[in-house]
Amino acid sequence: MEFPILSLMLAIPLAGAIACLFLGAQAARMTALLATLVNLALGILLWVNFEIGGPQWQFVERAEIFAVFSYALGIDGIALMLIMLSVFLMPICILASWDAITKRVGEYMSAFLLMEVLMIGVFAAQDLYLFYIFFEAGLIPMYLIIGVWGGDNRIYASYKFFLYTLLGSVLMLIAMMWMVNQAGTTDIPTLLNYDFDPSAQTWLWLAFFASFAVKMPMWPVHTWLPDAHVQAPTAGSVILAGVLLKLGGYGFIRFSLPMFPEASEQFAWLVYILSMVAVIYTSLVALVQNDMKKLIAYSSVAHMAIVTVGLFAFNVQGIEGAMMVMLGHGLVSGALFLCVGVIYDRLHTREIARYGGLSINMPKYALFFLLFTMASIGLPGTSNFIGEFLALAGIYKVSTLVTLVCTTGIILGAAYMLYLYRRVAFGEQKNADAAAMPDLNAREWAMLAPIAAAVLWMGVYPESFLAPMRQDIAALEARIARAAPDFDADNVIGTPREHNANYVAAAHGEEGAH
Amino acid sequence: MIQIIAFYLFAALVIASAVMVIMARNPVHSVLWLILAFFNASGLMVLVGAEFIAMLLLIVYVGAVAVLFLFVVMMLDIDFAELRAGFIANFPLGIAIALILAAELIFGIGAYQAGQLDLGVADGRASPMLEASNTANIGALLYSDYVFLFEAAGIILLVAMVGAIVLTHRKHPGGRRGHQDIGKQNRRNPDEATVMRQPEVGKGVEL
Amino acid sequence: MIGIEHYIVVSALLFVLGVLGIFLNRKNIIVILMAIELILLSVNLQLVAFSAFLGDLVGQVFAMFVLTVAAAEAAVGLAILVIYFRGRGTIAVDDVDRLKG
Amino acid sequence: MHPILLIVFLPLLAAIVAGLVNKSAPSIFAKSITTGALFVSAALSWPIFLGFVGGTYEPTVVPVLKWVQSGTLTFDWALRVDTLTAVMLVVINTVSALVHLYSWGYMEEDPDQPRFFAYLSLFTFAMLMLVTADNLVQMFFGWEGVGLASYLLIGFWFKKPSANAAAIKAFVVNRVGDLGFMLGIFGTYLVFDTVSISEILAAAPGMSGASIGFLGYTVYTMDVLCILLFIGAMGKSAQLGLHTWLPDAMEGPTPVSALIHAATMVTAGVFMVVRLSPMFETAPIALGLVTFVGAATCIFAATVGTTQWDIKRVIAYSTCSQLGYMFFAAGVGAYGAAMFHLFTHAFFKALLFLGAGSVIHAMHHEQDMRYYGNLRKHIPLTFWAMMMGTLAITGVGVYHLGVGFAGFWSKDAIIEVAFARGTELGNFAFWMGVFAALLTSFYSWRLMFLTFWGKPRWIESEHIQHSVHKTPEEAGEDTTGGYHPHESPISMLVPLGVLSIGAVLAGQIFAPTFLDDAAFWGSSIFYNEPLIHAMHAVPYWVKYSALVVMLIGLLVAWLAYIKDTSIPGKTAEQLGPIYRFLYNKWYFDELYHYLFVVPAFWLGRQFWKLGDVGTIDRFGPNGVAWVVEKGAVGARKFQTGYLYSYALVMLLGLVAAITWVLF
Amino acid sequence: MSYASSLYLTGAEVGLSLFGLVLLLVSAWSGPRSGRLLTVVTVAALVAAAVFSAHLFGRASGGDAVVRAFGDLYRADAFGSFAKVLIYLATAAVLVVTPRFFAQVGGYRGEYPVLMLFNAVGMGMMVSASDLMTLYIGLEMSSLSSYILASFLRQDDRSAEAGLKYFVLGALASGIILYGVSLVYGFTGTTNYEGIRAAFDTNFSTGALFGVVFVLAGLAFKVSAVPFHMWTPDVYEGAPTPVTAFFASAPKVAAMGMLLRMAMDPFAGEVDSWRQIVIFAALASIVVGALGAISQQNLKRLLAYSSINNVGFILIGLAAATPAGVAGALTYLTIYVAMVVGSFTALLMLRDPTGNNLETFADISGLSTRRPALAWSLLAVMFSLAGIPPLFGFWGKFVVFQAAVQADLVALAAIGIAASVIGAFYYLKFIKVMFFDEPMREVEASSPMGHWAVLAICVAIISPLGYLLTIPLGEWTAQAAASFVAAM
Repeated sequence: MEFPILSLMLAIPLAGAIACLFLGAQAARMTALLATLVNLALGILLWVNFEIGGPQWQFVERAEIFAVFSYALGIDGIALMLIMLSVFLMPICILASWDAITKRVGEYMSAFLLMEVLMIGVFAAQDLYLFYIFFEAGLIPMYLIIGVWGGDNRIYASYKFFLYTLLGSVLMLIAMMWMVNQAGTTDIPTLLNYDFDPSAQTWLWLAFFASFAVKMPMWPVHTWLPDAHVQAPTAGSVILAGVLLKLGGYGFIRFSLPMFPEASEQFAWLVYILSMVAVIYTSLVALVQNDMKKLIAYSSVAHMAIVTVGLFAFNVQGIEGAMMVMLGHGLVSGALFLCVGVIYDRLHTREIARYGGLSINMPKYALFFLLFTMASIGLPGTSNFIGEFLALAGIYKVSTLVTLVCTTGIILGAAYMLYLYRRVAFGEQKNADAAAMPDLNAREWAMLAPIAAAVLWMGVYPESFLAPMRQDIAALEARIARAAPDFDADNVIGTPREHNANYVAAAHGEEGAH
Repeated sequence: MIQIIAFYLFAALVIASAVMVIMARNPVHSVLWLILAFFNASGLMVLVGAEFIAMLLLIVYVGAVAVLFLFVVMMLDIDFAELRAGFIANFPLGIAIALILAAELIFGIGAYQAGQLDLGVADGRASPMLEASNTANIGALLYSDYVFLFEAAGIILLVAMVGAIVLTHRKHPGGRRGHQDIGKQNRRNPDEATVMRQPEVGKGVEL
Repeated sequence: MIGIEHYIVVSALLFVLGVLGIFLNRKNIIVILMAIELILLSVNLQLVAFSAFLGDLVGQVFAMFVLTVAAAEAAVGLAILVIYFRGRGTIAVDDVDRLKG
Repeated sequence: MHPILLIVFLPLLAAIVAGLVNKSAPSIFAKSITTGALFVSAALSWPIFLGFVGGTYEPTVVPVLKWVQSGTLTFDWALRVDTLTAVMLVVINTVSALVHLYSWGYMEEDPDQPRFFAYLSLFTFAMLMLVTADNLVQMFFGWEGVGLASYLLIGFWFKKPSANAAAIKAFVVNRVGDLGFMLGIFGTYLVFDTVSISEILAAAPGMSGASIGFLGYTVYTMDVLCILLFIGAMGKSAQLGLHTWLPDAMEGPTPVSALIHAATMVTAGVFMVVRLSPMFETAPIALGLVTFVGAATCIFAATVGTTQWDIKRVIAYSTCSQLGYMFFAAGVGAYGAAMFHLFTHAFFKALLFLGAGSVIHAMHHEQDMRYYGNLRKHIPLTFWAMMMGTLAITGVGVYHLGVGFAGFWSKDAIIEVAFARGTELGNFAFWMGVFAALLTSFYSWRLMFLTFWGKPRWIESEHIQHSVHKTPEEAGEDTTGGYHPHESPISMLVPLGVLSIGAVLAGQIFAPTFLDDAAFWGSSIFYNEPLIHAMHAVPYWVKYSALVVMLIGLLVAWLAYIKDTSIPGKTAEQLGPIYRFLYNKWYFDELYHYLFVVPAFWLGRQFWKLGDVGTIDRFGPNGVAWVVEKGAVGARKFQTGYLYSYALVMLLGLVAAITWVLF
Repeated sequence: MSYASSLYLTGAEVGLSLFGLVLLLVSAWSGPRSGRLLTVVTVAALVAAAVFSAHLFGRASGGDAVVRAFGDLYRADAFGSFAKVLIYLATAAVLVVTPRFFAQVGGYRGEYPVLMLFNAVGMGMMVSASDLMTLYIGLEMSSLSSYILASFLRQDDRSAEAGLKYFVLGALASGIILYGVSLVYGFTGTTNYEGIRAAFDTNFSTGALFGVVFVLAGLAFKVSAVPFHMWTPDVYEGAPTPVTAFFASAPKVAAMGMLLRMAMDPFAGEVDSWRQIVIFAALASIVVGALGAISQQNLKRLLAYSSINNVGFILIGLAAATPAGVAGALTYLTIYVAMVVGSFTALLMLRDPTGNNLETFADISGLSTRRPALAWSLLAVMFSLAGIPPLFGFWGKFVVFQAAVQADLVALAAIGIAASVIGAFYYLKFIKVMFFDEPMREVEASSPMGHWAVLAICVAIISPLGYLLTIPLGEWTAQAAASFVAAM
C-alpha cells in the first residue's frame, strides 16, 4: 500500500481542530494556519504525484473498520481539483479570520479545521456512505460558524441553512440505501458502472437531486444561500461559496450523471428550466441588492446555473466547463467575499451605499476587487471565462434556446457586478469614515494575491486544471453517451450554393471610366 | 338449568354493580358496589369449576383491597359534597368509542355469526388431574413449574409494600405542613408564590 | 353448560365499563382506581373461563398472579393517591393538570 | 523570436509594470515605459505591413501557449500575421503610440497618469490580441479585453457619475453584442467542430447550403452563424441598435476617444466581418443584414451628428456613421474597401479627436461648441490639423485629377461599390451613403465654423467663467471674458502633425494597394475581383456624387453658421419635432431606459420581494416553519394534562387499531 | 430442565433479587443515611449482573447452547442477554448520577436503589420472557417500582402528579395487555411463546387477532409510542430528574425489547396484521414527538418528546420485521441509551451556584461560555439525537432505515427520514440557546467526577469514535436478532 496521503490530509486538520479547542486565541490561530498550510503542501504534493492519464482512481486507501461501509479513499482528477480548491482556500480563510474573529477563537478555528476535514473527505470518499457522512457532517461546523460568529440575523440564517440542506439530503440517504441494497456494494467506483433499472433511476435521481439542488443551490431552493452568506463571517462565506456549493455539482458529476444516465436525460429539461430561470431571475435580483454579500450570493446562484446546464449537456465541453466554472467560481466568489470582508472589517457594514470612491483611498484594494469583479463577469483571461465558455458551448450542442437564455447571464452579470463595483469603488467619497479606511495590509495582500494569481493562471493556462480531469470526464461522457438527449441544433449539410453571396458577373465590368 | 339461571343472575349483577361502581356519587358506595361485583364474579368462576380462584378473589379483594379502598376513602377526609359531578367535555365521543369497542369485542371475539368459537387446544401439560381438587391442582402447578414466577410475584408484593411505606410513611408527627421543607421552598416559583394586585382607589384588597 | 361466548361477553362488558370508568369520571381519582380493578376483574374472569373451557390450569394460575399484582397495584396506587392528596388537598380528576402542554 | 511577439506583448508588459508601479514612482516612469513600448511596437509593425504591401512577407502563425483543449474544442494562444492583421497592426500601433505621446501633454495635470498609461497600453495589447487571433476564442479574448480597457478608460475619472454610468453602459451594451458573438462561436464550433479561423474559412463554402435548428426553427446554417457573429460586431462597432454607448463613451479622456472610440476598438467589428469574409460570403441573408444595418447606421448617426453641440459627440456620431460605411461596404462584398476606409478613417478620425482634444485643452475643458468661436487665430496649429481632418472626412478630392484626401479615396470607393453591386440593398446603401456624405460634410463644417470662425462666445461657458472668475454680466462686451486660449504643448502637436500627414496622404498612397491589389490581400480576406471591376466601372455621376454633396453640405454650413447665424435657430424651431427627434438621438436612450433598464430593476425588485421573500420563502421554508409551529401549538394543546383525555386518546388508538385489523 | 441450569440462566435476576432483599434489610436498619453507600453497592451489583449477562450472551450467541429456563418461561438467549446488558448498564449509570440530585432536594433513602434493583429485575424478566406470564410479572415488577420512583419526591406536587398519571395510565395499559393476553391464551390454549406461534400458524381467529392488537397496544404504551404516549411528557417532567433519566433509558430498552420479542417471536407469523399499525405508530411518533418538542421550555419535557420521537425511529426497525430490522432497533437502542443518559447527566450537572437544579432553556442560555466542556458534550448529544453524521446517533437511524429499505418499505423510510428533519429543529434550538445566545444565569462551576465519568463515556460512544463500534455492534445485534430466527 502506498503512503496514505489522503488520510494524512484528513488527520492533520482533525488533530489541529482538536488542539484548537484547548488553545488560547493566538496559539489557535497559529495552529490553524500551520495545519492548513501543511495541508496545502500535502495537496500540492498530491497534485504533483497525480499521474495524469494513469489509473482512474489514485491514492486509493481502503480499510474495513466499519460495518456495512468501508473507509475507502481515493481520488480521480475531478476530486483532485476540488480538493486542491479546498486546501487552497483554507489558509486564506484562516488569514481572513485572523483579526476579524476575537471571541472564542479556538472554537472558531476548530470549526474551520473540521470543515476542511469534511470537505476533503467528501471529495476523497470512495464509499457511498462515507461520502454521505462527510457530506452531511459539514452542516455542523457551518451551523456553528454562522450561528456563533455570524451577523445580527444569524439565528434565522443558521436554521434555514441547516434545515434546508438537511431536508434535501436525507432523501438521498434513502436512495443510497436502496442502491446499495440493489447493487450489493457501497463502492462508488463499482456503482459508477452499475446499471440501475431506468424506472428505478427516476426516483433515485430525484432523491439525489433534492440534495444536490439544494446544495448547489438551484432555483427555487436557493433562498437559504443569501441569508447564510450574509450572516456568516467572511471566512464562512468564502468556504460556503468556495467549496460547499461545489458539493452539489460534484454530486451531480459523481452520482446523478454516471449512476442514473437515463434518468438524467429524462430530467434534463427540468434542470434546464430551473437553470434558465435561475440565470435570469437571480441575476435580476442581484441587480437590486443593497447588501454586498447578498448580491454576491445571488450571483453565485446564477453562476451555479451555468454549472448545471453544463453538466446536463452530456458532452465533454459541458462537463469540463461546469467543472471549470466550479473551480473558477470557488476562487472568484471566495475572493469577492474576502473583498467584502476587508472593508467590512474596517467599517462594519455591508451596505453598499455606505461606501463609495474607495479607489481613491484604497487603490490596491480597488485593483483586486476589479480583477475579481471582472473574473466574476467571465472576462476572458480569467478563470470563469473558460468554464462558462465551455459549459455554454456544451449546452449549445443540446439546446440553442437554453444557451441563449443562459448566455444572457453574461449581460446581466456584467450589469450587476459593475453596478456594485461602481457604487463601492467609484464615485465620490460620500462617507468620511469610508474615505478614511486604510488600504490593504500585508495580511490582506497575502489573502488576495494568491487567489488573483490562481484566477489568472486558470484563465490563461487552464490546461493545468483540465489535464488531470480530462480522462475522467471522457470516461464519464462515454458512460452517459447512451442517454445523451436529442439536440435541437441539428446541422444538415445541403448542396453548397454555386456562387458566393456578392457574386457579380464579371461581364458587367469594362464599360465605365477605366 | 340452574346453572344457566345462576349464570345470568351473576352476570347481570356483576354488570349492574360495575355500572354502579362508576356511576355512584359517593366513593364509599362505589367501593360497596365493587365488592358486590366481586362476589358475583366469584360466583361466575365457581360456575366453571375454579373454586380456588373464586375464593381467592373474595379473600384478596373483598378482604384486603376493598377494605384498603374504604380505609383510604375514609382516611383522606374528603369533602365529597364538593366533588364535581358530571362528565368530561367529550362525553358523547367517549361513549361512542366505548360502544364501538364493546361491539367489536362482542361481535369480533364472540363471533356469533360464525357459530361455535374456535378456541385453542391446550398442550395438556397443565391439565387438571381429575382426582385432585382444583386447589391441589393449582398448588401442584404453582410450586413446580411456576415457582420462579411465584417468587417473583412475591417480590412484586414486596415492592408494593416498600413503595407504599416509602411514599406514605412520615417521620415527623407534627402534621403534613408542620415542618420546613427546603426542597419545596426552593422549588416554589414566583408565579405561584406571589400575587400582584393593583387595588383601585377606595377599594381594598381581599386577602 | 353455558357457552364460553357468554363469559367473553360478560368480560368484554366489564372491560369496557372499566375503561369508561377511567375516562368518563372527573369526580374522583379513587373511582378510577376502582375502575382499574374492574378491568382486572374482567381479565380474571376471562382467564378463568378460558382455563375451564380449555381444560388447562395455566389460566387459573395466571389469574392468581393477576390477583396478586392487582393487590399490589391497589396498594401502590392508593399510596400515590395519599401523597398526592397531602400535597394538593384534592383528588378531583380535573385538578390533576399541573403538568401539561 | 518573431517580432510579432514583441509587438503584442511589449504593451502588456508595459501596462503591467506601469500599473503595478503606479504611484510609487514618478509618473514619468510609467509614461516613458508605456510610450516607449508602443513606439517600439509601432516601429516593428510598419516593416511587416510594408512587407505585405511589397509582397515580400508571408502570412504566418506564431504559437504562444496551449490554451484549452476540451474534447474536440481546442484553441491555443497563437499570433496570426497576415495582410489583414498587418493593416490593423500599423493602425493600432501607430495611433496608439501617437495617442500615448499626445497624452503626455493632455493628461499632464492629472494625478493618476500611471494608471491612465497602463490602461492605454493594456488596451493596445488587447486590441493586438484581437487582430492577431488565430481562433475565434482568442479574438473574443481580445474583444472582451478591449471592452475592459474601454470600460476602465471611459470611467477613468471615476469620481464623475456620468463617467461611471457611461463606462457601465459601454460594457453592458457591448455584452449584448458579445452574447451574439458567443452564440456565434458556439454555433460555429458545433457546425465546423473547430474554432480555428483558417479551418472554418476553408470549410465554410462547403456549408453554404446547410441548414440548422435554432431556437426551434430550421434556418440556413451559415446565415444564422454569421448573423450571430455580426451581432457581436454591431455591439463593438456601435451599429444602430447597439450604438448608444458610443456617444456616452466620450466621458472618457479625449485621447481615449481618439484611440479607442475612433481609430481602433470600434473598428473591431468591421475587422471581424472582414476577417470572416469567406464565411459571410456563404451567407447572403446575413450580408444583406450587414448592408442594411451599416447603411442605416450611417444615415442615422449622421442625422444625429448634425444637431449635437458637444464637439466630441459630433465626432462620435461621425465615427458611428463612418463605421456604417465600412459595414455596408463589407455587406456588399467590398472587404478591401471596408478595410481601406477603416485604415484612412483611423488617421483622420484620430486626428479630429486629438484636434478636438487640443481645442478642449485650450478651452479649459469646455466641450460645448456654442461657447467656442474664433479659435482659428488663437490656436492655429490645431486649426490646421482639424482642417486636414475635416477635409479628409468630408472626402475632398477630384476623381479626374486623381488627387484627394484620405477620406475621398476610401469613402468614394464604398459609395461606388454599393452602386456597382446593383442589388436593391446595394442601391439603398448607395443612396444612404450619398445622403450621409452630405450630412457628414454639413456637420463637419458646422463643427469647424462654430469652433474656429465667428465671434468668441467663450464667456458663456462655465468652465471659462471658472477660469477667469467672471460672470457673463461682469465680462460685459468682452465675450472672451479675457480668456486666452493657448496652443497645446509640443507633445500634443506632434501627433496632430503626424496624423495630419496620414489624413492627407494615406488614401493617395495606399488606394491602389487596398482596393485593387488582390495579391496584397492574399487569402486573408475574400477578395471579390469582379465587384472591384464593376466598382471602377460605375458612371461618372456616381463618382462625383460624393463631391457634389460635400460641396452642398459645405455651402449650407457656411450659410447657417457664418453668413446668417440665426438660420439654425429658426430652422430648429420650424422643424421642431424633427429637430428634437434628432437632437435627442432618436430617443434611443430613453427607449432603452424604459424598455430594459427600468423593467430590469423593477423585475429584480419584484423577484426579490415577491418571488424570493414573498413566495419561495413564504411558502417554502417559512411556510413549513409556520406549519410546524402551528403543529407544535396543536401538539401542546392536545396534551391537556387531564387524565381522562389521555385515557380517551389511548382508547381511540386502541379502537382505531382494532377497527383497522378487523376491516 | 434442571433447576440448577434454570437458576444459572436466570442468575442475573435471582442474584439481583437476593441482593435487593439484603439491601432492603440493610437500609431498614441503617436508616436514610445509608443511601449513598447503598447506591454504590447497587451500581456494583448491576455492573456485575451486566457482566454476567454479557457472559450469557457470549454463551448463547453460538446458537446451540441451552437457553430455556423453568420450562421455557424464560429464555437467556442472545437477544435477552444483550438487552439486559444495556438495561443493567443504563440503570447503573443513572444510579451513579442520582444521589447528588436528592442531596439538594432531600428525601433520598436506601429504598431508592433497592427499588431500582427490583425494577432492573423486572426489566430483565421482560426482555427474557418467553411466556406471557413471565412477561406480565416482569412488566408489573418494573412498572410498580417505576410508579413509586416517579412519585419518589413526595413533597413535590409535580412528582406526585407524575406518579399518579403514570400509575393510572400504566394500570390501564396493563389492563389492555392483560385482556389481550387472556384472549391469546384462550384462542391458542397456551401462554408460551412457542406454543402461541405454533397455534397461530394452524389457526388464527379473530379473537386471537384482537388479542395480538390488545397486547401490542399495551406494549405501545410502555414504549410510549403515539397514540399511547400521552403520559410521557407529564411523567418525565414531573418525576425527579434522575428518575426521568432512568425512564428514558433502561425501561425504554426493556419495553422495546419485550415488544420486539413479542412481535418477532409469537406474533411473527402475523406480520401483515400488525405491520400497518406499527408503521402508523412509528410515523405518528416521529411527527408528534418532534412537534410536541418544538415549543417546550422545560428541558425534561423536551427530552420526553424527544424520546417519543426516537421511539418512532426504533419502531421503523420493527416495521421492517426482519432480523436486520431487529438488529437495527437494538443498535438504535444502544446508541439511544448512550445519548439519553448523556443528555440527562448533563442536565443533572446543571445547577445554579446554590445547588438548585436547572431545567429550562432560559437556564442553559449561553452555557457554552460558562461551561464549555458541558456545552460541547451537550452539543454532541443533540446533534447525535438529531441524527447528523458523523455523530453516532446517525448510525442508529441509518441501520433502522436501511432495514426498512431492505424490507421494501422505501416509502416509509423516506417519509420517516423526512419527518426527522422536524426533529432536528428543536435539537438545533438546544444548541442555539447554548452557543448563540448570551448567558443569562449563573451556573455552578464544577461537577463531581462521577457525573463527568458517565458523561464522558456517553459522549465517547456517540462521538465519531463510535463508528469503530459498528462492526462488533453489528455482530452482536445480528446475533441477538438471530435468537428469533433460531426460534422460528
